[in-house]
Amino acid sequence: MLVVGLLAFAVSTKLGDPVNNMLGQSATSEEREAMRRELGLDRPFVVQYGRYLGRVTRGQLGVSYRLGIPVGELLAERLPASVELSGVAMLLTLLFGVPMGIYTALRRGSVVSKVILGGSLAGLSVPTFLIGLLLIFLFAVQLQWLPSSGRGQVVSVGPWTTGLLTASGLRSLLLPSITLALYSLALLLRLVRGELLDVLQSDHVRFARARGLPERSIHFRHGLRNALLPVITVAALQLGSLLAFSVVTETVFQWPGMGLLFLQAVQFVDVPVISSYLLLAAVAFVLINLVVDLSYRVLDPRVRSTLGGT
Amino acid sequence: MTGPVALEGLYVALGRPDGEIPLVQDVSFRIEPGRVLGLVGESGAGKSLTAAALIGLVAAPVRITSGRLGVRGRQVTLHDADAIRPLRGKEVGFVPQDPFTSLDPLFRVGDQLVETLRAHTPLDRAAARERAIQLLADVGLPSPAERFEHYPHQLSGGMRQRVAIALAICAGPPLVVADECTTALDVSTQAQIVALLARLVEEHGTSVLLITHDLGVVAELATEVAIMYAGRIVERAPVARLLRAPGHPYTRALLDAVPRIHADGGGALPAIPGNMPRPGELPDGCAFHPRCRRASDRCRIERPPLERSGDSELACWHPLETGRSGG
Amino acid sequence: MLLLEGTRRGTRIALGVVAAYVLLAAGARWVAPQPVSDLRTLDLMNASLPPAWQPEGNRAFLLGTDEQGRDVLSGVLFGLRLSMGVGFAAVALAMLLGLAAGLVSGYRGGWLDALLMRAADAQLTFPAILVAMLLDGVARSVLPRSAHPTLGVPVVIGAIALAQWVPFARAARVGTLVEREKGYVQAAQVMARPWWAILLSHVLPNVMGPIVVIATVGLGNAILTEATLSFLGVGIPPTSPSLGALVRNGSAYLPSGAWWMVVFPGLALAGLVLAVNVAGDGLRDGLDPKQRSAVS
Amino acid sequence: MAETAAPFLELRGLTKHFEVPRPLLARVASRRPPAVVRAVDGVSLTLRAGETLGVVGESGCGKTTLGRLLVGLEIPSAGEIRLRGQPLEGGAHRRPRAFQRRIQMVFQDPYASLDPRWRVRDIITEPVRGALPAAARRERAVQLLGQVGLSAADLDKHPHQFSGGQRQRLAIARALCAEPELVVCDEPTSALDVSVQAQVLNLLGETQARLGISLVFISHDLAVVSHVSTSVAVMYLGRLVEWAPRSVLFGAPAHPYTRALLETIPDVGRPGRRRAAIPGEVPSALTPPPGCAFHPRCPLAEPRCRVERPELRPLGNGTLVACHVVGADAPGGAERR
Repeated sequence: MLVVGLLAFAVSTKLGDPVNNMLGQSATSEEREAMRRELGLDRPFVVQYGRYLGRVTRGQLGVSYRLGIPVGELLAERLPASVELSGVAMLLTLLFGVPMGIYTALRRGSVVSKVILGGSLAGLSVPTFLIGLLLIFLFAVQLQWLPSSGRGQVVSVGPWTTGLLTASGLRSLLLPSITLALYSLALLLRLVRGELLDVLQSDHVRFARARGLPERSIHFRHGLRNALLPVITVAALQLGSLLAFSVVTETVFQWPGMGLLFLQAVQFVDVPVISSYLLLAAVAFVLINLVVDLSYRVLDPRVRSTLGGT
Repeated sequence: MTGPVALEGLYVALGRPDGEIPLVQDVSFRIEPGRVLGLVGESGAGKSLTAAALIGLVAAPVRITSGRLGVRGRQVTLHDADAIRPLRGKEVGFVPQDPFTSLDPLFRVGDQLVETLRAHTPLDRAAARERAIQLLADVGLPSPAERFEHYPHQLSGGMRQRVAIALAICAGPPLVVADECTTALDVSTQAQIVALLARLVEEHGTSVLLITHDLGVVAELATEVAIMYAGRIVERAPVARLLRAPGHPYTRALLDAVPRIHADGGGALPAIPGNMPRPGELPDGCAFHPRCRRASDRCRIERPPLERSGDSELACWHPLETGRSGG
Repeated sequence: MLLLEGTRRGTRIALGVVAAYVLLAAGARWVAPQPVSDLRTLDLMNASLPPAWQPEGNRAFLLGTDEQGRDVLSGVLFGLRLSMGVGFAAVALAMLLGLAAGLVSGYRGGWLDALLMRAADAQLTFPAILVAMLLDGVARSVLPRSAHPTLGVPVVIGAIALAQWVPFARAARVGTLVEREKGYVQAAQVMARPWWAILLSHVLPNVMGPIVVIATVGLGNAILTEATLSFLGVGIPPTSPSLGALVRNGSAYLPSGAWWMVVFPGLALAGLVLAVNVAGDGLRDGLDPKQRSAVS
Repeated sequence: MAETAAPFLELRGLTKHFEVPRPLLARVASRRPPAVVRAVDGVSLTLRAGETLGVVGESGCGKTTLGRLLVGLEIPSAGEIRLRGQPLEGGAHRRPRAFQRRIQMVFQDPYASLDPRWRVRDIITEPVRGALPAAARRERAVQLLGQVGLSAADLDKHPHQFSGGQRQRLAIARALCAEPELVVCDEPTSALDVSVQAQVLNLLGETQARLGISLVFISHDLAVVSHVSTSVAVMYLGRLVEWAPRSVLFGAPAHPYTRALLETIPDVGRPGRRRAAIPGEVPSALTPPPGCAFHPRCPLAEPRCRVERPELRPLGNGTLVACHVVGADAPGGAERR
């Protein structure tokens, strides 16, 4: 965590000169100096890092250069939109990816499998932004069934704003979440298929067949459970890439989430926002990895005993 | 009670677009209850494929072209996958080669036993559990109730092989196929597993097909031996006769090539020159003739049929005199 | 081998398509009807024309024109050149980095291995696009403004390569760990051949199989990443006609029904990546005997 | 010169410990030192020029590690290896080239021991790569192929065109290329069929007799070892338990473990005989029993065996044995089998 913090901080100090961006090229050198002092940018590196860490632990992430709003507030405002988008996309990925992967592994020669596999290859090949644009063109511009941008109507539940409770919010969520899910869906289903095929050829499945266990049990108890172990890791990493691709999706659909915020921050070199976003992403990844480790402990007896025993 | 088990006319081939390459040809045998047939051959002789065929685990592009298994008075055609499936575990038990990879690492060994028991018997969960613990005790696992809870990785190789044997016999199949089931083990563990198999055969009156390349294990466990070479059985005889006075020159050469303990070294080993022909490159006539010292012109042209005399079978134009003492 | 016939044919077609793309892109200067970035040839009269086969189309502009009268087909061809150039360069660089890291860390082991694999883990948790965006941002703010147009492309190449070295390093490392235990490598060690000679003569040739597959898949990803960056407007300077920038540009006119500005560059891109991915799939199946039977 | 007095090969207290890596969490959670496997633990042996030392034991007894220490693939944790009186320190790369050249190895798996992408001519002359011009290497390759019973027609073939036995011949040819004095063979025939095994064993025997090289022959198969060895070392859990001339070891085995091992060998000549099984299994090398490591399985074990580790001691008939019980009262009186 400290390392990630250092990284985020290094980004925040080294990433260009915000003063230039804020004041423009025409500012005088006195004006620049004043600005610099005001932002504390004239102190030595270590002091700045120390202060930075102190601020972060107190939940103060700085003030956006571009918008002049504290980053914490900005993130709190944008976080729900992104979490809902990524969450729904992840749900779609798992809900469709795993069953389709199983189906294509078990019914190898069937036409449906071939169509799914071909489709998944296309899903990996067509860029996310293009899918988004085409969906907008089709459903929003031509058919006018669904909104092309924004979150629609949102409801506040405490500090959280949600679009999941209103019809317009759900309608707005549909296109972006499908767009976001397609790539990881294609990836996951191919992974599930590959792992399952591997496991179904393993010695222990052969032995399970040899002792006459029903095919159902071979496929779903012995096959799937072994196949899902490596899938968990990748699925978790997928959650990370959903976050990354949400930058694209949010841009296409003008979704008021963190991805859009980040993109604008990068374009404007809005350092506090960038470093805070990174910090948040890092925390998310650490949490995800923790969950993966824990689920391995639950699911794999071999891991369980190396940790518990000796 | 269950009667003998018989395999008739097994043919297995590798499918190629340009035709089929025979891998196993015309393999037949019969095993009485409580007897052990050792099926011996070098790698590539087709012995493991024969085992796989008996439980219907031959994977494409290899396929069974024909063959019938007679078990408990029923005849089953082996090239019909749907016909063999119900036999697995119930009529034919299978002991795998490698105990380290053959058990599902994610399930407790007891649960794997319970699952197999419940697939073949009307036992309920509690009764199956009791039976499983008893089976674990039967195969010689100390404190079986405790072992029931263990995952495969917590057991040693020898113990895992015992569990595998318990899994193979739990439904009381009349035929048990053991495919190189001692090869992956150390000699001391090997001896224990062989002793276990011998005891189980005696107690349950099972017919066992013991597939191995190890003539030592055969000598110990088998009542009868069949020698395979290049996809065919070339000799079959009761174990004592075959090991002491084989009729086929290949059997003789194989026996001579086995190193024995010689306190004085024993000089050079009698080796068989050359290698077994690969499938698809079989010579005309007897497949062994290029390596055989007794080969004549006839051996090069005409394949000797497997002919029966008394309680043994032999495929050779110039058999060794039986009665010659071995070793 | 003949069992592969069907797959192999697909793979061959895909490789053919990739080759055609390469030729078109390399020859863009001669094939394209309109030289790019030559403002004199632009005529606002020709702005926003639909494809030639539509009623308002113009035969001179097969795939239509954009809002400034630029020929979409020419834009696509020059865009392909840039996208493929960036893709190939980035993958080559990533492969070089990954191979070096993977071979050395797998063979020597120890702290170097631990360090490199930690770095790879950290890298994996940051998806390619984030890394590329970040690096691009850093580069743009560190470098003087005047250097942006010339340095834009190399920076994007570097960013994508840095985001993609991990799979190469992992595969090379795993392969090296396997090779290290092989008799021929150990025999060479007993002969006291120097470690780099063993790496180059025994290990490298034997780990290249999976590396080639990763490189093809990586090429598809690199092209996608470049397009995505350009689409977002962080990457290649807007003056260069990348496919992503074309789509970005066209997307503004999508609501008014000018679909061709988005669809043609997009299709060109998707077709290219699809062909690359199909080829990669075929190569993988050819290399992995376990998968081989699974395909038929 | 002092070298004339020194044995050809001498091991003094040779030891190799491996630390077992543990997952990070476990390392953080407990402060115990990392677990250590004593793969080879204080082995002392000598070998005379032109003779063969057989090393036998079950899996995990350290025989393979011993071989790897000899050829420099592992670096000893303690003890030393001397070749003609000269200490060989460190791994293969650290040793003086002139010495390391004299040691070669033949590996177990014939399918992994030859680089699938190389041609036979390059494979078998790899030891002189860079030292000889191409023409001379070709000549050497032809000569080597002849020595191992293959022909010059095989020069340009790739390994996949050969059977397991032929590959092992190629591996032997490669080892011979450097004109070694010592060849370490690690289970060179255990992956082969019996008929082919006999060919390879005979080839090794002939080659040794003709060239006068010394062999260290590592195997789990006592019968094979009895065919090729001049003296035999029996290992159990990293330690040498018995070392004797071949005729003595097989004629009058002393250590209870050796005797038990000999009992477990199936005999093709006696169908129907049930071999005696050693009770229990080899304990984990991570937690070897205290005292004599064999005591939990030993029929002769006394209370003393559980606490005190027996050292090697001579029995008088050429045997060195590490056992408290056998021959304790009558030196050299290990009963005949």
